[in-house]
Amino acid sequence: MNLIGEHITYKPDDQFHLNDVSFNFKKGNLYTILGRTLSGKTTFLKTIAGLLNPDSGNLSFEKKDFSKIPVWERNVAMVYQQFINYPHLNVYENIIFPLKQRKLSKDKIKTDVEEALKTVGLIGFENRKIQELSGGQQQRVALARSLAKKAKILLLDEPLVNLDYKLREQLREEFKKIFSEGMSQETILIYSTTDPQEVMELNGEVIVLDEGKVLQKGPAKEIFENPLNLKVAEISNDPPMNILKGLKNSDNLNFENISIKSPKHFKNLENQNYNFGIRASEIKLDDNGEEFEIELAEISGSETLLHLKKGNSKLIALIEEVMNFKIHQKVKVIFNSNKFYAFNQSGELVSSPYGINNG
Amino acid sequence: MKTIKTCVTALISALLVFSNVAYADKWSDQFPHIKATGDIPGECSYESMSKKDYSGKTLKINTHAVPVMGEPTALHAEQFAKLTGAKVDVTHTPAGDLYAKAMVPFQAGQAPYDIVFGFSNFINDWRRYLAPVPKKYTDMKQMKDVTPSHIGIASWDGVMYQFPVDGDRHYLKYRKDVIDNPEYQKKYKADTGKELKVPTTWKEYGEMAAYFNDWDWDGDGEKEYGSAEVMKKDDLMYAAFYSRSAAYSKNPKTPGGFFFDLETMTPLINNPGFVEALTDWVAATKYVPPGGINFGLGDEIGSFGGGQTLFSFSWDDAFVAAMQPDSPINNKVGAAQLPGSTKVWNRNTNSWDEGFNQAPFFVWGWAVGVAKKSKEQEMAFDYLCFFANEANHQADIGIGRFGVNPFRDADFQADVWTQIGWDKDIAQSYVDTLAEMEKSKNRVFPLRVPGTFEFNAALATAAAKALAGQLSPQAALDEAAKQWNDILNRVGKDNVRKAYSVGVAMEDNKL
Amino acid sequence: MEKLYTFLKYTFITLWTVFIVAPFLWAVSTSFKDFQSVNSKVTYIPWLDFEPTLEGWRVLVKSPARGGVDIVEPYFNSIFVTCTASLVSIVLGTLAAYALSRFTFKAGFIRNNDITFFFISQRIMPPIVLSIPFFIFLSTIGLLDSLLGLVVVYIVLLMPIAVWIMVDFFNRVPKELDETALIDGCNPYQAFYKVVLPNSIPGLIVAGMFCIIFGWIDFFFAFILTFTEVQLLPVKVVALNSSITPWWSLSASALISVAPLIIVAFVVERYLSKGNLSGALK
Amino acid sequence: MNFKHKFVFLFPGLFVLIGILIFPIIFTIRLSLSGWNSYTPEMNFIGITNYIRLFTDDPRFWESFFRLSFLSVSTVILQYIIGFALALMVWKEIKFKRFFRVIFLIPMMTTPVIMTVIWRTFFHESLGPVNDLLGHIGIGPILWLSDPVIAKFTVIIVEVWQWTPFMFLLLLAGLLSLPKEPFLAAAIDGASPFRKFVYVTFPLMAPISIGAIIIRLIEASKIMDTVFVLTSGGPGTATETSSFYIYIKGLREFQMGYAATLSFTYLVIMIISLTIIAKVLTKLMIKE
Repeated sequence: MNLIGEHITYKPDDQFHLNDVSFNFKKGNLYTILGRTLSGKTTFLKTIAGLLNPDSGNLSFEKKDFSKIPVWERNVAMVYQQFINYPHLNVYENIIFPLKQRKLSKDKIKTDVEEALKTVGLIGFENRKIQELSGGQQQRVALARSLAKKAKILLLDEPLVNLDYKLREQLREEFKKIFSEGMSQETILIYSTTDPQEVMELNGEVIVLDEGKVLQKGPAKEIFENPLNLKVAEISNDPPMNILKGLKNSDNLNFENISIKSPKHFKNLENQNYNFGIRASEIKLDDNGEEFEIELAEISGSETLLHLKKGNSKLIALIEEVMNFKIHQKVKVIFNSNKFYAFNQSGELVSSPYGINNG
Repeated sequence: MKTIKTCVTALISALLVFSNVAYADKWSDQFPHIKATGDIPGECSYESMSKKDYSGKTLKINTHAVPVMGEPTALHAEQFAKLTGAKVDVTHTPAGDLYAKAMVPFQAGQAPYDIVFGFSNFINDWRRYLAPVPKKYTDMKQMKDVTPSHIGIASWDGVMYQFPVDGDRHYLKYRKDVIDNPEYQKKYKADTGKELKVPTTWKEYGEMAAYFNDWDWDGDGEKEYGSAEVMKKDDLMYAAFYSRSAAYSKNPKTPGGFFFDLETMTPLINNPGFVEALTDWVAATKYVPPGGINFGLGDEIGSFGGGQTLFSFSWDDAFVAAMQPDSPINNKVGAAQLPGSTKVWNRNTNSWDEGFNQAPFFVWGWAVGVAKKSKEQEMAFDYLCFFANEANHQADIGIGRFGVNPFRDADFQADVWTQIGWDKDIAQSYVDTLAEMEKSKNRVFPLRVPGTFEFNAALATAAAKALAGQLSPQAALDEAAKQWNDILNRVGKDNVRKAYSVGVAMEDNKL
Repeated sequence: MEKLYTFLKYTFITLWTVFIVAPFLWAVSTSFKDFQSVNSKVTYIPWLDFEPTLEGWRVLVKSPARGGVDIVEPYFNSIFVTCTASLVSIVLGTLAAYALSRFTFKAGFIRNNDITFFFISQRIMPPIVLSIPFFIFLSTIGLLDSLLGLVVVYIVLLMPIAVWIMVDFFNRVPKELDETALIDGCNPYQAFYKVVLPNSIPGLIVAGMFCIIFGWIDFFFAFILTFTEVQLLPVKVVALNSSITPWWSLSASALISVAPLIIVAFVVERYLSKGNLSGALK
Repeated sequence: MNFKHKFVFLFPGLFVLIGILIFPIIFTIRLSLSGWNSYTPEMNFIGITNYIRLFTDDPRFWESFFRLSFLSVSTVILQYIIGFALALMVWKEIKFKRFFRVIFLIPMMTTPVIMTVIWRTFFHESLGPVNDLLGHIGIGPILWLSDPVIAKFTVIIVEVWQWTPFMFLLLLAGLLSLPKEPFLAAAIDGASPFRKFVYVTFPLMAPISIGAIIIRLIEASKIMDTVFVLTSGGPGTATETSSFYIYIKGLREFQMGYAATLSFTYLVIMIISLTIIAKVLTKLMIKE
């Protein structure tokens, strides 16, 4: 009773949008698709919805060949990043639209809609016009419409990306609640995003997508702890993981003009050139550290992002407080060497602070 | 009251000189249009038509725009329908499109119209689609009265294709109140040393027009100008050019063609006669009203008829419009033959023949035919015959906007015109002018050959370029002649010669 | 600076308004003139400059036998032909435009853009190119000189406009809207008429307006393809152009023929003012 | 999206159009290879004789074509500039906004063949109001219709009057549908109105501008009624345009075969040049 995709490839105009993607989604689970813009996330969701027909590969749901079933009979629901509602209908009409389409009884429609409205917190807004709502409210309507439908597959395509920061935070919290409490165990929930933090918070099964290819599959924690390669490390971290080319010898890790003591978990690594990775949050200000020059300092929320430079090495450090820096100011930082990753020359993970366990 | 009116009408009518006894009758009660004469007996009179029964049948007519020709067509259609029970549908089309409007369906093998109005020079292109006028009609009394030149224009090689309903020619119109004004005569003599009189040559015409140009000579506070002419490059302007050329190029000593030399089919339009005429015409652009170089016939009529110019020459319309009771120059205009010249080109000797020469141009006029493919030919001819019956004709020619002009011997009588309010001497000069043209032995007839439109359009384009100063007269006419040769080659010299010989025969007084 | 801009703005707008209105004012004045008041000197104001007459207007309803043109029937013919052809063009054009905006077509080297250009290119042809073939075409199918025949021809003239406007419009309607409808259980036809169409009213209004305008002002085809049974307004009015150009009745007819379209202008403006002519979905 | 249903949407319109047009186009091509005229109305086959005539012996057509290019390009440019200016002016709040908007729309709703008669009387050199009014302030008389150079401008004036509303409406509709964000951003940056126009409004309006310009070029190229009624192509041949010339050859002189040749050649040239113009405009106006 699963949604199974096998070797799905979609390649219009000789460009891969999906490249040999396979998956097996189980009911009652949440799957997040993580990838940068244009990585194929939307294509992936649209293929499941039936809006796109893959050029090759199989897609089946509940043991039926899904590709034979047109969109309008698939019983899926989808929420887009651009708050898509029916502008000519009011909130209530928007939500009952799919239900009417399925010719459900009036009573059933009524209870379903009320339930959905309650879930998204739009009770009292039934007669509002869509244009009169804020972006967040519009997205709630879209969500309510999807929920009321009680579809077996619910697709959410970066639903929060077009909202401002605060609303995003707030809605994300609500989503988490809705997903954990409001969803039927019959539903497969697929959520796409570019935001690694969202992936972590939603804490579902993750598929990392890049250029139409699946880079890594697994639980959120696993992706975070053991990104399979540089690409994943980059995609699954915001700010992206710092990558420093360097040489490991028996004791030290040597970068261009920095030398750091090699961490314990590197002890089995051969001494050679690696791409060392370290998260921005593992770089701290410390007067005993290496001196870097500040190229740019960004304050976001309660954090400060420092773009640092030394010689040809560039780094981003995340300071968990708001501080004022001047450009070209010199600061000293230290690296939490216990949190170093090592990727080999072809970019594959060879050592991780959380212990590597892939074959 | 009504009886008094009828009596008065009858009385007036009785005084008229028509050969028929005119009286108000039951027909004029029913059809006020002929109240002046009542019905006049004849094969196509109201009386005769009322005996025909065309009920259930439809007659379709394409005619000119309202009112010129369009209004009488519609009016007589209405009368005809009342008399015979037929349904008559009339469509009105601007002059420039009459040809195409009939030609497109003709060539597609269709006959959407039973009757098509057009110009008499369409005859060569149209005749293969038109039914000849049956003998029954050509033998009628009303046809016997038509002047020979108009029978000639309506016929091709002796077969009549167009039913005569109108007569047309170009002649000179002038402001009598200026030309006959002793003060202006004195002033003109003093200033130029010449007599102010009705111009007999184009040179005199030009001198007077230039003299009376761009100043207020009638004291109305507005400037007046020398001459109003059709100079806009449309379907009529080349007629104005031929009118101006006739005197210089139609040499009675050189028969055998005005437009072409019939023997060699060489275009003659770039010979010195035509060049002289075009040179005159280019000079004329100096004494026309502002924008006069863009005048069409309508502008010419409006300009002269509105009292803006001293001279005008072309169809009757401007004269008749000027003589309407509400016209500002009512009874202030005179008619005369087109001016002549003091020399005429002799293409045989390749030199100018000195001496006065004048040649009237029997420009085309309204013509009408019945489609060969029409299923209602009898009804169609009856309609045309009715259109031109004597009662209708006499009523029509008195109404300026109808555009129906004299073409019967009976029309050339001053009384016809004095009864509608013209001064006697004006009426006399008018009918004399027209009658003299009919008598002339040095006439020019319009070009009626395959490709007439191409020839005329090529000439018009060249003349227009000369008027606009784009080319010199000689260069313009050389260009036109070259194009005429091209057209000749496309159409085939022999085809053109064969057709042209018909017109030349009329010009050479052989028909 | 701001003040100067405002001043220039209002000056420009005023001048343009004068430029637009001037010929109409002239037409209004001229429509009350007669031969006399037109041809002797330039006159402007009735009673002051010239003695007004209603003749120019009367001509339009008089029978030709009385020197008029009787435009009543042609007027309704024009309305019928214009509206019918516009409606059909809009329906067919909108469907085609939707297809061209939403789906991908491939046939040899032909792509969506080429098909769209094919539609639009129909308007490149000068009417004269088409007049004779259309004449023969209509006479073959027996529709010459009929309202239906004109409707057929006008569809060719108008559909390209409808396609052009609507492709442009649909391209600005997010395609996620119809996708959502499909996901919500509509088949493509239902998605089109339940969701896309109700949200395309502004586009349809503009397209409809252009169709009506281009249909209403056509002279050439109406002229070539009709004889006696059917006459359209412009053809009938042009038949006033006799040897004398009757300035007065042509002015009256110009005013009368533009009148119904002014209503269209108001409708369009209303949608513009509501700000949703093309922005409904932004 | 790709469904088999797509054909159901496209085909009715496409096939109706093709169905009605296929005959005329084939007929025109065949006609262009014939010598059909008033005296030999038949589809004889004369090969490419007509085309040879057109390319070797008909300077008047080519002159008319270049004149047409001048007239249509200059009218469209003027219409675009004025239409855009007007649209910008009544875009935002302004007094009597609705009144102006309606007024600005009206000219395009007049029938050219009738309205141009009004223009002819309007510009009548001795009986029209323009020269009369100018005369009062000591100017003129200007030969609006009978001077070879001025007449071209008169044609342009009338065309601009008639069709600027078309541009105006499309551009105004475009302006009204612009997203607000870029303007907010520009306002925050404190951009001057001029910079706002150059860097925000104009780029955003580029796609709709290109569409409007191309369509107007197509329509302006057919300019005929105006020329026909105003000047009949005169004085001389100073205002003759291609379609008017084709009309003369076809329906006046009835050289149907040759007119078809002109038409077909014209069509091919227009399609090629419009395609090029569209490409060039896209390159010039959309920088990506």
